[in-house]
Amino acid sequence: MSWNGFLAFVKDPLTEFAKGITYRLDVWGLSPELVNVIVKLLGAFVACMLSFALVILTIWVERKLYARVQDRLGPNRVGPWGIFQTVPDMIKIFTKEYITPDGADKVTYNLAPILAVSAVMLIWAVVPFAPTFFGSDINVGALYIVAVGAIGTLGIILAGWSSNNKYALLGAFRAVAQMVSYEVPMVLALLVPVLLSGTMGINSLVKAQSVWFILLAPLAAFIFFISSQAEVGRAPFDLLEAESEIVTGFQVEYSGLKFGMFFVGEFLHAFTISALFSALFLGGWRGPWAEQVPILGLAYFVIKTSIVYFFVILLRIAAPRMRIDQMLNFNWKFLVPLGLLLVMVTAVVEKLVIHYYTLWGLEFGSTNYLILRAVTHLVVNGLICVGALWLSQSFGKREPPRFDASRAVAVPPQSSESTATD
Amino acid sequence: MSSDWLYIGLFLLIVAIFPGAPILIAGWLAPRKPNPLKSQTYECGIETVGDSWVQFKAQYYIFALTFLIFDVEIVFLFPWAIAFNQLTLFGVLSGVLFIFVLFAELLAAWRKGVLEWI
Amino acid sequence: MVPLSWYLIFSAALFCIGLYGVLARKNAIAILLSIELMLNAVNVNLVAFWRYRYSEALNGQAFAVMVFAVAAAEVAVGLALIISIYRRRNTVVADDIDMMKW
Amino acid sequence: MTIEKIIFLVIAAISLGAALMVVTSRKLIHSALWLILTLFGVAVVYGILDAGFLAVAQVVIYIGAIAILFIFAVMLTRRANQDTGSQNNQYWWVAAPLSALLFGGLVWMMGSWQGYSTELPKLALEAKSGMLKQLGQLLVSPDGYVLPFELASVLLVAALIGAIWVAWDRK
Repeated sequence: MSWNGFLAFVKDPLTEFAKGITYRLDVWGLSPELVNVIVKLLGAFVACMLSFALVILTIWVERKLYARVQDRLGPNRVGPWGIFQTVPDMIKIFTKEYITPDGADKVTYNLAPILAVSAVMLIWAVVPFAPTFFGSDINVGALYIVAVGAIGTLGIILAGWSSNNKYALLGAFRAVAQMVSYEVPMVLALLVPVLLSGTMGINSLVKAQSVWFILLAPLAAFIFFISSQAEVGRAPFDLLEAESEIVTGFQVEYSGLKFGMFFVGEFLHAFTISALFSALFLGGWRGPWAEQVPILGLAYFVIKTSIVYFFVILLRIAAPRMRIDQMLNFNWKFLVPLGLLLVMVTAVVEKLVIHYYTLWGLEFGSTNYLILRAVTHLVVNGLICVGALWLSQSFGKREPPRFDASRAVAVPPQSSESTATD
Repeated sequence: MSSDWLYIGLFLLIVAIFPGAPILIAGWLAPRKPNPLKSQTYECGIETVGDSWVQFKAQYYIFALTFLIFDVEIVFLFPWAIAFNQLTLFGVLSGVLFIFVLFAELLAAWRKGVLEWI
Repeated sequence: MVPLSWYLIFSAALFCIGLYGVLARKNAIAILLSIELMLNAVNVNLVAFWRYRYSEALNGQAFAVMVFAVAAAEVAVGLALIISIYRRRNTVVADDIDMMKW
Repeated sequence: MTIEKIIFLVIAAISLGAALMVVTSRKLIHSALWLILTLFGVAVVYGILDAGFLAVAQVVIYIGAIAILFIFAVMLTRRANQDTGSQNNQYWWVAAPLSALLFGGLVWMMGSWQGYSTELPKLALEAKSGMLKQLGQLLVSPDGYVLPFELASVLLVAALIGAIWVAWDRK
């Protein structure tokens, strides 16, 4: 291998690897169409493998961090710092018996854990890891993420419904109330970067961030972060599993690896959401010399994602579970109006910015223009933020409704038809 | 059909296999000793009272309904947002009007007391 | 390349299955499900015609988007009606709801 | 037989089969689940027809919202759906030949139509998100669909308020 070839390989190993495979297959005499399919299949396989391997790591990271915050040691027996702890855990869960409850709807019951994991893995098809290494830059990427999230919600509802268990069903109902509600602000928050960049492909969105979108739209980033946590369904938004209230909700009748799959889905989702956040708002693989040396872009992306993931874990450790009415109020009375207002204001401001700044002689897309635009958006966002906080405070001062009569929380069904539980 | 969508299609296939295969393997590895007590509905050791289908409040349904309407409207906004830089001021304002109607809708539901959790 | 006629036959079949469901099912929710099938069949037709005959303008897609809105509104109101009727009369069978008043 | 044709045939067979299950299955919740499969098949058909936005919107709106609402309604009215007997009314034997007849008539009409182009037209506006941009402009331009666009918004508001009015019981 020549020096230049070696350099190219170090700069961008995956593209070179793909080139090599394409060349080999061409030599074997396969048709280019088939070669394309095979290379793409391999790429998809690698991405899925990567995501599964990552789960093993993130479980360890999370347990260790959890332990350190609570002043414990955490896993420390298997391997250095207990890093291989997940492997024996995996072996254990692989050899656990499956118990299918009576009266479960068999097909749906078995389909639900698969749906819950694959919905998360599907997001990996559009995550851009490096300038040259991204799955597919379909021109509806942002909406694709929402669609995939909807399939995940469906998996959870099916799990709760098919188990034939009261707690599971309660979990499913809560899942609808929570995941479905928080999808609205999430889509609204996604709308802002799309509006600012004029594209929906995730890789194109990264390319458009000559100024990180977290500077242009900090409120959208905030809404996206919060609502994506609710979509994942972890503390403080773990109402749908709430061990102490409805004994893990929709997963209660699952055992063995089927139960494990829900866990894998949750951990993977938390990490995937961090990756998405860093791609959408923190500039993804962007950084010095990322375009020339793609492997650097991958490094930037991983670093940014890890930082976001760290905050996700901290949030999970530190925040207590919300009450269901607080959770719904926060969504429908704070996040959704804020999101709607944000989209409206951003649209008007952006149009005015384009119109006036170019009128004043600033060239569209020049450095000065970008800086002024960012400052304008930042100021407007700050004003909205202050206004929203002021409004919510003056509303919050009002006396909350009190319930004098004690209400029945759980009534057996035969005693009264109309009394609802939960 | 562009090759981007081909990749998504292939991903769909693989993604179904990835969690499915371990579940099947585990089913083959794991012991299987079913007995009637084991497969009872799990309610912390207490016997199940009545049907598992207790009646639920319609409030959940109202939230799902509100979500449906909002979801549909926001999906309409995505083409508008993508074409934003090419739009005339009229186009931008009609999009803003669209969002404003949504906002009014939210306020109406709020006033009606639908968003209150009782 | 898939011929246009295949799409048309597919959509016709979908529409007829939906029609059968609307006419034959006795559960009101099942009837709504079948109406969804019919709306989808219409959408397939719109998009197929757009792609094969008028691909230079996007009117077909715009129409399909409008059909989405109508479908959503129909489902929202229809299901709300069914749930309300179920609450008062404890039935979801379409044939039992023929009084026009109560 | 190209790859595209095979994909289309498989998808069409799956969605039509699922559609048949929607109208014939005894348990209502299974009907709703089969409907999801049908809708997904239709989304793939949109994908084959180069309407990526519609494919994804189909999944978001139909599977993510409408199907969930259906499953929900089935759960809420479950007590009335407990009989697992025949789910057909007494006129189903009229409905079956009627829809078969309609299908036959439609196919016959298609056979007599001459407008099939022999070639799939190349998409002039395919270039990445160019198509979506055009769609967005079309939806809000005064000589396009701005009136239906705003009307759709008002229609949905009316639907929401009406539905809430109907389903909300004041205690």
